[in-house]
Amino acid sequence: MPRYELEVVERQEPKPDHVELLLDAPSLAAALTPGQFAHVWTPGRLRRPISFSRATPDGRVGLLFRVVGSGTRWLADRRVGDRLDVLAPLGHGFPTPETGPVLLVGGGVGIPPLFVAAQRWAATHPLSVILGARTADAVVMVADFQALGLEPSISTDDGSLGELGRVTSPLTRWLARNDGGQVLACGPTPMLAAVAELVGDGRPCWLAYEQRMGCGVGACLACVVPGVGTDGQPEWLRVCHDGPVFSSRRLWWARRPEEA
Amino acid sequence: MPRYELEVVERQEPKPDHVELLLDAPSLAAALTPGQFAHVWTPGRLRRPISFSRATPDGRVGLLFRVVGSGTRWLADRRVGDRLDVLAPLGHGFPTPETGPVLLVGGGVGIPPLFVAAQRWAATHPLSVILGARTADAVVMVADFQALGLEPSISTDDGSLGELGRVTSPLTRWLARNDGGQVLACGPTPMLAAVAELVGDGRPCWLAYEQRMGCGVGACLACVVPGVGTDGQPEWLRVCHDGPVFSSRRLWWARRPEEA
Amino acid sequence: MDLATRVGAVRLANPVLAASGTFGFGPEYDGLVDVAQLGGVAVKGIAPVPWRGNVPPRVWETPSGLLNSIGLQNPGVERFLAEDLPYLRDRGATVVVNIIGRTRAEYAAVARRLDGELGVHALELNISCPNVKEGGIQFGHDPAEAAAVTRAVKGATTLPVWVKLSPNTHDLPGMAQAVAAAGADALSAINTLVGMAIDVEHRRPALGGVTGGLSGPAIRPIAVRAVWEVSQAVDIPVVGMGGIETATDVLEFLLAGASAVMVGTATFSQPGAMIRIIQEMPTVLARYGFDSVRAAIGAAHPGRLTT
Amino acid sequence: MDLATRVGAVRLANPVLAASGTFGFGPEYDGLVDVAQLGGVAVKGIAPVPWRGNVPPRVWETPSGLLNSIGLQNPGVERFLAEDLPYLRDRGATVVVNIIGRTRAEYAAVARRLDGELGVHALELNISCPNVKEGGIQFGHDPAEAAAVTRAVKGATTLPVWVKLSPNTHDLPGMAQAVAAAGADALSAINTLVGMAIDVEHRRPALGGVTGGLSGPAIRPIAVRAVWEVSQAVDIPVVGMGGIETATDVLEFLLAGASAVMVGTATFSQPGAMIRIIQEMPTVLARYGFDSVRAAIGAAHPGRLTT
Ligand SMILES: Cc1cc2nc3c(=O)[nH]c(=O)nc-3n(C[C@H](O)[C@H](O)[C@H](O)COP(=O)(O)OP(=O)(O)OC[C@H]3O[C@@H](n4cnc5c(N)ncnc54)[C@H](O)[C@@H]3O)c2cc1C
Ligand SMILES: Cc1cc2nc3c(=O)[nH]c(=O)nc-3n(C[C@H](O)[C@H](O)[C@H](O)COP(=O)(O)OP(=O)(O)OC[C@H]3O[C@@H](n4cnc5c(N)ncnc54)[C@H](O)[C@@H]3O)c2cc1C
Ligand SMILES: Cc1cc2nc3c(=O)[nH]c(=O)nc-3n(C[C@H](O)[C@H](O)[C@H](O)COP(=O)(O)O)c2cc1C
Ligand SMILES: Cc1cc2nc3c(=O)[nH]c(=O)nc-3n(C[C@H](O)[C@H](O)[C@H](O)COP(=O)(O)O)c2cc1C
Ligand code: FES
Ligand code: FES
Repeated sequence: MPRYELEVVERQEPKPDHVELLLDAPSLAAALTPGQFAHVWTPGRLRRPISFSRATPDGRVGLLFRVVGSGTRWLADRRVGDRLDVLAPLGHGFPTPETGPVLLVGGGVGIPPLFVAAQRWAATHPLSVILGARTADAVVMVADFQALGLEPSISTDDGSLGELGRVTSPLTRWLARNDGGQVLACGPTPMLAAVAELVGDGRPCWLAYEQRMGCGVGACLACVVPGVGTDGQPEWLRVCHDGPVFSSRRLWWARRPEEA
Repeated sequence: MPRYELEVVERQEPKPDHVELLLDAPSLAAALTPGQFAHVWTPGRLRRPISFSRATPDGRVGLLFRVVGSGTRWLADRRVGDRLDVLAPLGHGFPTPETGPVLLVGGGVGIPPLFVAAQRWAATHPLSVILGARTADAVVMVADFQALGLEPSISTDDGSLGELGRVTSPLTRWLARNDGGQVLACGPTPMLAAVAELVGDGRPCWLAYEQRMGCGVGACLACVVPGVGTDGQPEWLRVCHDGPVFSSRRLWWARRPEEA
Repeated sequence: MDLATRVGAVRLANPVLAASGTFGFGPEYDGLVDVAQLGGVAVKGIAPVPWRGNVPPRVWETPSGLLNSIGLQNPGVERFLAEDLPYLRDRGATVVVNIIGRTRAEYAAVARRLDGELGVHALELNISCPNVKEGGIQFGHDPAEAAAVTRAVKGATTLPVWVKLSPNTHDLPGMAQAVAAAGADALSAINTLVGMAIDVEHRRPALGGVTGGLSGPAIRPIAVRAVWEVSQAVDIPVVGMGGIETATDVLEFLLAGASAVMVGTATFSQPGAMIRIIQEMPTVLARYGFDSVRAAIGAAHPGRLTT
Repeated sequence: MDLATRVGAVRLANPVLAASGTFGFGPEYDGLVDVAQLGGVAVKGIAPVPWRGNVPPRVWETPSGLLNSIGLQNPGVERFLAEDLPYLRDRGATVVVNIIGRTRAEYAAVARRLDGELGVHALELNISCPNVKEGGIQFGHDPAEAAAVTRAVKGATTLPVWVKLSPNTHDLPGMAQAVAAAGADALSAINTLVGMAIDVEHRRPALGGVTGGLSGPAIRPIAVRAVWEVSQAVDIPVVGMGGIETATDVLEFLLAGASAVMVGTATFSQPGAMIRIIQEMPTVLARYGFDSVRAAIGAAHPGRLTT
């Protein structure tokens, strides 16, 4: 995986405490698989993994993040003209869906990688979008989906935007309405576990996971999540290298949502 | 000793790798004893001790330093309008000289505190000034002394400015020409030892010392130099609190220049 | 917000004490730190007689850390009582006297001399200073020796005795249990780690004493681990220290099991650090759902995970 | 400028090796680091059979440091030989295989299996990983045990054996002498220190494994001290590591007595750190008056002060 020093060409604050940096990176924009991420240099011992939030035809890629600690705060202070040192594109993204309806389920800062999926497959697949978060202030990229002609179903824990409740309600409705199809999801682990449980084994279900990372490239074995080995026994999967996108069949928590 | 947050009101680069910051600090400018220093906050665990280089009638004090490492590099990056967090004024400076001729001997970044002495006593005492350094690029504040009507004798190790050689030659001449009088010196330890040896016990000789510091206020016992106790035995003196200016009679190295 | 805490019998208005060796005897920070506002002050290690300490240079900065080789220079107990203690006593500071010695008998002698002195609230046995070659150091990693010196001191004084542990050992819980069994009233953890730097330009050790003690945020993970381990190994209270710079750092030590903390190196850079931390404690405790210092003590321990 | 150095019989083109556990087996950094340009690569600790390691989270940042509790997850020696070694061998890397075991016999088994394998240049005995509760760790601070495992491994292989020391002990020179007497060809110093952090927000240890190993610049003073001490205690070469990020840091270790160094944590933030360091070594050596790496080795030691 190459290392880039990418110029910040645009900076947005789509929501309070959320920043999106657009980077000039034609080769990345062309090569990106939805769900892949960048390992971004920030001061300190470790880089920070951030999923790509968009890839534009004019050769830009986006990183959209919520400010939660020292690294994202430093990133939020970057300005147009600054350069970011990134390792990218990292990991395995969502596989190209088979023909048929595709549902994208995004929670909070899990939404951005699904927008890349929407950009990639809006023209070729019938896409539905469910977005959720704790509160309206954390539901990002709604207008972006709309610009693609998609109308996301939104739910928030506090009802401040869309439906009151979790993404599971609109998901249940979608599953009832669609016989086949497939589900692509990204968000907090409990959400992913709930999605996997509802979707069940009948349809392909792809989940993009998060885990604290060291190297970001598969070398240090820091970023493991429990998977289900071929023998049914638990085995570690590296989010950075084997993921971040996994089939729900391979993930321990997706099989045992009560443990998530 | 109080802590101040002082605004940088002027920034000079008098010589390559030398920066002088002028700070707005009326109460300090009025209270300062020549030879006192500021313990200046820089990033990291320790502050940096820097002698005051001037105190102006309009309420400014100066810090003139050579860029030698991380702390002075950070300080050199300060700009007009930035604020410095300083503990000051610290330590004991030069005592007011008795009447009679006074010689100021400064080496390199040991020159600045002697300029404060010149400012203070030019009107009341017959002052002579000897400045030395390895090279012309390290002889600072010559014009400042001249502006007080003083004409420093300058010597450099490489002869690039003034006389070729050490400050010891002009010092020897001054001692030969002046029967009494007193000597105030600041510079590297070997220079101070040489000055003390030449001056001998016949006249008061005050030396401003350097030592790595922790607290800067006498609490940690980091900044010791060997002194001569009342019993003639060695005892530690704290440069920050007992000094930085000591009588040559109290200093071990001044008594035993061969050990310096 | 209730900031009060106790270390055994010693009641503290708040959990933030000045760490030994970094705050002198108080007057050095006059005008910057009001000693009465602190949880307490641990003074520089005191021996029966004055010690000279090591040759300079005595400090050197490292990444997020500080090396020192003061070498326990101190005025001796008599001069301490005559010249240094009055300042702290007059201002109503809670005073912990850090004591050092080259032999068990020397420790006991200092403890005996301090017994009953007005204004001394506890003794802190420094059996762990890495800068003394003779005596002191071997107590720090030999449980039997540590227990013996603890017993000797307990026998010489009625003051509460805190034993300050060295992290330069692999068996802190064993050390903790040994000194607790010998009668220690509390533990202090940790003293500095033995470290060293080379002055590359001059091709020689950066410190006059060659090796020195490493303090500062660099060692905080070692200190938190030490507090975590020893607070589970013994029933006596633990005073935690090592790299504390903020109120959140204090909370980390409380959660790990400390009943109080000390702040050392941070004072050099920010003399007001302790006062600022004390002022910020209420906000930080509240932010993380605690209504008192005591509620936070040990709250990260397994049995208390549901707190 | 001559960057070549030797660790006993192992000749290295330059003194900078990748530290075990931080560089995987090489292909992970394909395109970023050409393994043939490195002094060598120490691969992740290898056991006789695969190990699972600890539960996540497995890393946590601290001031100038990194805590990890990987727990020695590894593919076992057979899969290592079949799947991992070929990449390094094919590119001509100098390979040091870090080996781990729960018993002396397990260490010896890995050593025996690797003996004679093309592309393996040395073994590095990790007797010091703080993340394994059974076995491994007690070797790390018991000189007799460390010597016994060293002897067992030496008896099982003709490869040079480097013993990697734990800093979590008070008597490194003693450990060094014990393993040297048992036949170690070199020492590696240091492994990580046992540390811990609390996730204040969640009131629990930040690492799944509770405690972890502290690495990075925070521990550099401990590492330099360790190299200084052990290089004076034994006659075998020392490979130094702990917090190296720049060519000047490398020089500090050389001056302290290291014959070569390893770079670990720095690679996470800057994958190209090792290559950059190697490129900068000539300039840095020249700046401080050295005309080769070998001239700098131990140059800060007392007997060599006049160099
Ligand atoms: C594959 C992947 C993709 C991600 N994509 C996005 C994204 O598109 N937008 C976004 O806002 N966030 C994303 N995250 C989470 C993001 O990495 C963290 O919010 C960020 O690392 C926090 O860093 P910090 O220094 O601000 O916080 P701190 O809490 O100070 O970080 C401390 C350490 O914990 C790690 N860490 C903290 N939170 C997380 C987390 N949730 N996941 C993994 N590591 C964490 C940090 O990387 C750092 O090493 C992603 C995480 C992963 C693993
Ligand atoms: C009382 C006193 C007054 C001084 N006045 C001046 C002055 O007016 N102008 C000036 O240029 N310099 C002066 N110095 C020296 C100045 O303090 C150092 O140059 C400065 O601390 C170097 O910091 P650094 O981070 O740039 O260098 P580094 O070498 O990176 O510093 C590392 C550590 O060593 C200490 N250190 C390095 N050199 C010295 C030194 N010569 N003396 C004491 N500590 C040192 C630093 O404070 C720091 O803790 C004075 C020193 C003392 C003790
Ligand atoms: C300069 C200095 C001097 C110290 N002197 C002593 C001492 O005399 N006795 C003692 O027990 N600890 C001494 N310590 C250790 C501190 O009390 C404290 O345990 C250690 O520095 C860790 O805390 P910190 O990281 O907040 O500094 C000293 C530390 C420093 C930095
Ligand atoms: C994530 C990680 C994994 C490690 N795994 C091993 C290991 O398997 N075997 C070993 O001997 N050391 C291991 N180490 C220790 C390093 O090899 C090295 O000794 C230590 O990190 C100090 O060097 P550094 O500060 O440059 O990282 C590991 C270190 C880290 C950070
Ligand atoms: S972060 Fe190192 S293996 Fe995934
Ligand atoms: S620097 Fe602390 S006593 Fe002088």
